[in-house]
Amino acid sequence: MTFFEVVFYAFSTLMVVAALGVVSARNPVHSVLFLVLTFFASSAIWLLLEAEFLAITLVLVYVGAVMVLFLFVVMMLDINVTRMREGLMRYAPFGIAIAILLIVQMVMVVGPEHFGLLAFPVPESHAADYSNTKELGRVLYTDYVYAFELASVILLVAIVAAITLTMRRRPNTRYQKPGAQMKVLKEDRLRIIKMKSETIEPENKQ
Amino acid sequence: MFAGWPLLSLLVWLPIIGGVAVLLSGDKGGSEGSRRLALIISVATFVLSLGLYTNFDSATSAMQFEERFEWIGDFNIYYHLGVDGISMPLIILTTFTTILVILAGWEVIQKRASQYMAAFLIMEGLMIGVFSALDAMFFYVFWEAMLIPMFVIIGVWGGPNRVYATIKFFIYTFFGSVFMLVAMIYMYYQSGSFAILDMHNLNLGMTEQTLIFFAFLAAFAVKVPMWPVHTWLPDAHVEAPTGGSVILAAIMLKIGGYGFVRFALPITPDASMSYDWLIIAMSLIAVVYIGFVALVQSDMKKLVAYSSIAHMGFVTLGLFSVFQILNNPANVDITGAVLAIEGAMVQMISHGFISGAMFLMIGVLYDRMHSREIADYGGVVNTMPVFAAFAVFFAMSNAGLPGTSGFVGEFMVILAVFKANFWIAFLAAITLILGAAYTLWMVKRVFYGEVTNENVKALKDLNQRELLIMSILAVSILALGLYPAPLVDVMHVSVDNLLQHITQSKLP
Amino acid sequence: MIPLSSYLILGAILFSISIAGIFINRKNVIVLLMCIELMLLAVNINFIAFSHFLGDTAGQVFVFFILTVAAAEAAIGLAILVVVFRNRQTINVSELNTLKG
Amino acid sequence: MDMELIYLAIPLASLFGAIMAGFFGKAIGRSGAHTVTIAGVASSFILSLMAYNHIVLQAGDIYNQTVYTWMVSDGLRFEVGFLVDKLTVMMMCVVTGVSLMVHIYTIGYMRDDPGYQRFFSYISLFTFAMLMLVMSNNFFQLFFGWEAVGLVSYLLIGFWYKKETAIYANLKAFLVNRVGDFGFILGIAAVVMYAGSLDYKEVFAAAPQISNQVLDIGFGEWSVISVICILLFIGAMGKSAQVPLHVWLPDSMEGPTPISALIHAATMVTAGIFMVARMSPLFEFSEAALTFVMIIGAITALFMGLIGIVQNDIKRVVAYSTLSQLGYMTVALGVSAYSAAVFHLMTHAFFKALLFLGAGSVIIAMHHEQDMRKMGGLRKYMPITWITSLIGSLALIGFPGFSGFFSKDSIILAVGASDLPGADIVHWMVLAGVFITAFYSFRMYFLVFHGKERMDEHTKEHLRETPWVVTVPLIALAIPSVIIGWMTIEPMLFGSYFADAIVVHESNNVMATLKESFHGQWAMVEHGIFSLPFLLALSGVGSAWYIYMKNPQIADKAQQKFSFIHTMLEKKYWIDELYVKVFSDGSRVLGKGFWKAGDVAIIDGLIINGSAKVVGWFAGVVRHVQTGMLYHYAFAMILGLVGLLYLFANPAS
Repeated sequence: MTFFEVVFYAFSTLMVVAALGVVSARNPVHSVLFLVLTFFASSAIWLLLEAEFLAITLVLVYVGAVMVLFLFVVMMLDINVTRMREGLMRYAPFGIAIAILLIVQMVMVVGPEHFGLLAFPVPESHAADYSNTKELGRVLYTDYVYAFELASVILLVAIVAAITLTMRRRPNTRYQKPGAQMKVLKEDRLRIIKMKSETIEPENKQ
Repeated sequence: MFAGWPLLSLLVWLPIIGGVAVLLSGDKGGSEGSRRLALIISVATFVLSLGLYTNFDSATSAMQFEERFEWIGDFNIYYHLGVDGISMPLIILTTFTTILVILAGWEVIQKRASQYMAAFLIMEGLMIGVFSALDAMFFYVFWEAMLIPMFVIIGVWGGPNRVYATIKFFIYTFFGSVFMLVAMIYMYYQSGSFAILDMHNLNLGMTEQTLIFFAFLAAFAVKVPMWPVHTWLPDAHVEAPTGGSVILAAIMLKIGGYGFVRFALPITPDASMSYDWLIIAMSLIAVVYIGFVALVQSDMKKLVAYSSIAHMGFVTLGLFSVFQILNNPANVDITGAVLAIEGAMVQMISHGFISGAMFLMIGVLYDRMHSREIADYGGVVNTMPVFAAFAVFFAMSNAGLPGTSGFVGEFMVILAVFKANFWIAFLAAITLILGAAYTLWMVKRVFYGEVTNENVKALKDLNQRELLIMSILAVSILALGLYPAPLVDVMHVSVDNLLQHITQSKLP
Repeated sequence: MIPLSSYLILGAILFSISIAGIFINRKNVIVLLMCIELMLLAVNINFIAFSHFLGDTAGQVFVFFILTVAAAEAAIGLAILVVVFRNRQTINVSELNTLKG
Repeated sequence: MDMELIYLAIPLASLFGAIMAGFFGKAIGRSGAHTVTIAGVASSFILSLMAYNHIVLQAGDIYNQTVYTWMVSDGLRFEVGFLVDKLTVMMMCVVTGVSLMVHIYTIGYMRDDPGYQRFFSYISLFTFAMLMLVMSNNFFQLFFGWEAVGLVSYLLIGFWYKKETAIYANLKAFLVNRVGDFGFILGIAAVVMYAGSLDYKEVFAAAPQISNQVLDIGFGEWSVISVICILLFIGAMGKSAQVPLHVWLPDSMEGPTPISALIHAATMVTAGIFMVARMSPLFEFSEAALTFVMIIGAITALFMGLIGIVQNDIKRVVAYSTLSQLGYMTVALGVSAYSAAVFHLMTHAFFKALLFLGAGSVIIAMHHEQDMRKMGGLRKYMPITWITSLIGSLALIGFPGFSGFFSKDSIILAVGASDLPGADIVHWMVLAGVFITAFYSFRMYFLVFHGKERMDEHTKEHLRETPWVVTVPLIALAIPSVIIGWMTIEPMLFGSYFADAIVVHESNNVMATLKESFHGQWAMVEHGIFSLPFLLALSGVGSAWYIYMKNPQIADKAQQKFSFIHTMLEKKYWIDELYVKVFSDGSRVLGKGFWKAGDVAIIDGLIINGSAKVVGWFAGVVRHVQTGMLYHYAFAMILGLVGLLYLFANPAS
């Protein structure tokens, strides 16, 4: 068993186990943490596949931002965990059966018979000075520049959408309206009335 | 005038862009501005379209004023415009009618006037696009896009039952056009091009031709509309605002006839020949059956709508009788096939004027009384003498009186189909009686007699705007009736060319 | 060496697990979202594996975009979740049936 | 002066008047309207006389030219052009002459009518249309004029548009005419098909060749020329009110009287006669068509005359006499005596216009009372009307020497000389018609001008002769009613007047037979006094006098005794009722049936809304699949995935 294989199988196992954890954990917080673990493992596997940039991105951006967001939401919402788990076991056998059926079928499709070493020999490793980031950047900013721009717009839209969706206007919050405040005139606020001056009669003027 | 201009592009896009501009001008602070803008744009478009006529070379059957740019290169779809003698008059009819429609809606439409005007302008551009597109895909895009403004016009400014009518109209027409799309795509795979002219030269087997023919039939028969797929028309007309009815009757129906000329006949001549009996039968049913149906209508708009169907029956009859005419051994020197097709074309143009006039006429009454029921009227001539004079004139032209344009097409088609078969001509000529019966009976009930009720008594005669519209139409109908030569002269060569395609078997 | 099929099988297993997860956690939207993330990850593994074995960077570019879209989706999904929870005090799928005719 | 310009100016002068009075009626006022239209028609008349002078008297060239090309399609030329030969010139003079008289007469008749200018515009327009019809040199323009006179007739019958009967009558007139036009247009189509042209000259040239062809129209083969002629004659039946398309003419009397005189007696209704005469080169080839024409004519002549006996409306009596006289003309056409038909057309135009205008004059004096039972003894109040009406009546019954005598006797003789199948019976029918004509004409004459004064006191006080604008046309028409037959019989019937307009084949040439026994007008009159028709006419007059003057009870007794016949005649053989029931109601029932059963029930109800309902129902069923449960959808997707994978995993299957 080569080093590669060791690494691959170790992380694969870790990944599958973690994934199982995601779907089976009782507490959503645990699920998220298992998910993070899955991502870590997969990033290791991506490293094996010489996709360094994406592996690092996955950890830095995805785990660092998106998963934290998940964690944040899960912890923020007060979820009734016990009610959520109701009926879990009832569907579990069914789900597992489906999963196994799928795995069997997919293995039949993508197994070594069609995608083994004979069909797809392992490519030569790149030289040490090969930069996956550079390579990816090159195509990303040339061939896929429009798609790239679009992706950025999608992200922007996602930001805007997330903010508008969750923003809540509280009725009793007080805001400053500088424009309105500047435009206020004296007449709007102050009413000058003429009246006879009230004089206090000296009661006992002696 | 306008020689060397990209006239067709201008004609398509000026109204569309203008329509958007009118839309943007909005109704805030009165609609007067947007109305004026719409009128200016429509008049400008009309003037431009006259350039088509003056610069037209009636000696060639080739497409003229062609413009061709790549649009979707991967599928060989081109932005390809051009006209021949068949489509050019229809474009002028479109631009002409749009002016009238805009004038007709001038003060009648108060609700969202700018949107109303914009819808008609956009519609105009799209319809011109349909008539001038030489790329099947491009044609299809205009064809479908055209439904949208019409949908909006009926749906927003229509009568009480407008939703039913709109949906019916939309689904009917949409249903038909899907088959056409399939046929077009099939032909694209066969010829590798969406150019209509390439499709004309395509050799197709009998099975393919039959299928394509019926696909086209589904699309165009609904538009024309032919019996038995005509029932959307009366509903749509009844619910549509006056302007919508006018455009619907005057131009949209012609698109069906135009489709037969441009696609069905030249592309599938052999299938057309073997199924011409079907079309002829449907046309004759339209003429006779619908004539009887029109007779008993109590709603004026419905009556005119049914009469439109009957008149359009002449168009399809003329177009599809050519095979029988050509195959009749009794014909020797003058075959009559050209006469039939030109008759059909003239009938289309003339019906554009006449049905427009009839609907505008009903619109004038409807604006005043808010009723389309014949029974609510009676003795209108007493209070609206000028209007009644126009009405009788238009009614007479609807009945096909010589000297009006309504006569020209009917006469030509009857003369031509007699060469096909005595009985076809016999049934077609019944329209002479039925057309007069339903139109003049309506005139009698609406206009003649003593004033029947207080509402009629309070009617005001035409105002200046209405008088202008009516006069323009009356003059056009009369002019075409007294001197149709300028119209048919531009068609001759194109019709000859069409006949060449029709008579040539496309079987491989 | 590790053949391509191993990576694909790994992806398949991951994918199946997430499907099973959808079945098992059919009430909890948040776990459902996580399962979707897992599915995308499975797909990504396949993409990267193919990219590596075919020597075509396009696969990685695709993964890049999938990550982007997944992030956006997660953000919006969670935002919706927060709003739903705020309004209904629950994220139980079987109770979110207002749209059912 | 260039003849072409004159020919062009003849119809256009009338048109100009019509346009001026029609569009600028308000501006030019009442007197302006009648001045301009009368000027127009008068110049048409004078120019027609010039044309007559040119063509007939100076034996000028026949004019046959195209004025402008309406359209050319498929090599077929649709043209507007004039053919001015002796037949045309005669018609032009008759049309413009009678029209001029009617124009003048109208000034008096319509004096108080609010639609004065409109009326003048219409009758001028009519003159134009009629001139276009008679001057045409091709079928296309013929049809043009044909329909145009129909239009004006429609407008004029419905001139008093408030009158329910009038607007009923005008619709009826137009529709019945349209039935005729239906045949006519098919006839033209047949001409185009077999002759390949619309031009008279070319069509006539092709006639011999057409006559050999046959046409299969489903039931047996027909000779093409017979089909063409019968179809064309159906058009003539509509316009000239021949049985069974006669029903519109009596009703058309709802229009103003000048119109009845001009359109429904003198000119328009004779268009059919003129047309058949014009088409003689075609009709001559078809014995079947000629027989058909003759029989239709005879039926009209006899049976329509009978109805005239029981009418009490003064105008209707004249209307039925018109129908009957048109029948005579048609009979003449049928026996190939085209010239006699046209000759009778001309004389009839004058004396029938005279009779109508006389009736109109009576109506004016009687304050628009038309019932003869309320008249009587008008002779002393209205001497001019009386004497001119007497002249008209005498002309109508064919009193020897009067114009009607020459024309009608010629027709009867021609029928007698014909050897068409059925000519014998027809001969007896037209002879019977003579008696009937005399009877009802003089019944009317006696009832109106003689006997007791049966009008009420008020009317009686105001009874006086009508103004000069009315009487002058009466006198002007009375003169030709007397003399024109005498003057023109020789050239028209037996001379070469129609030599180049009318073609008669040798075998059918009854006029040639007649010519042998014709020895001048005097001889004819002398012979006429002792002939059967005159005796019949005389006995008709005598019985009218006896029954209605001498012994009025007989009329009532006869009415009671033969009540069935009386009702039958009064109801006009129930033909109107039949038409209303069968065609009018029938088509409405048919229309309703088509609409309700076809459009509404089957197409809309069953197919359109039915399919919509099926879609709705199906959707309603399928809807239950859409549970709204996310995991159900996910499950469905996964099932799909499994299925797909199965296909992938077993690519062989």
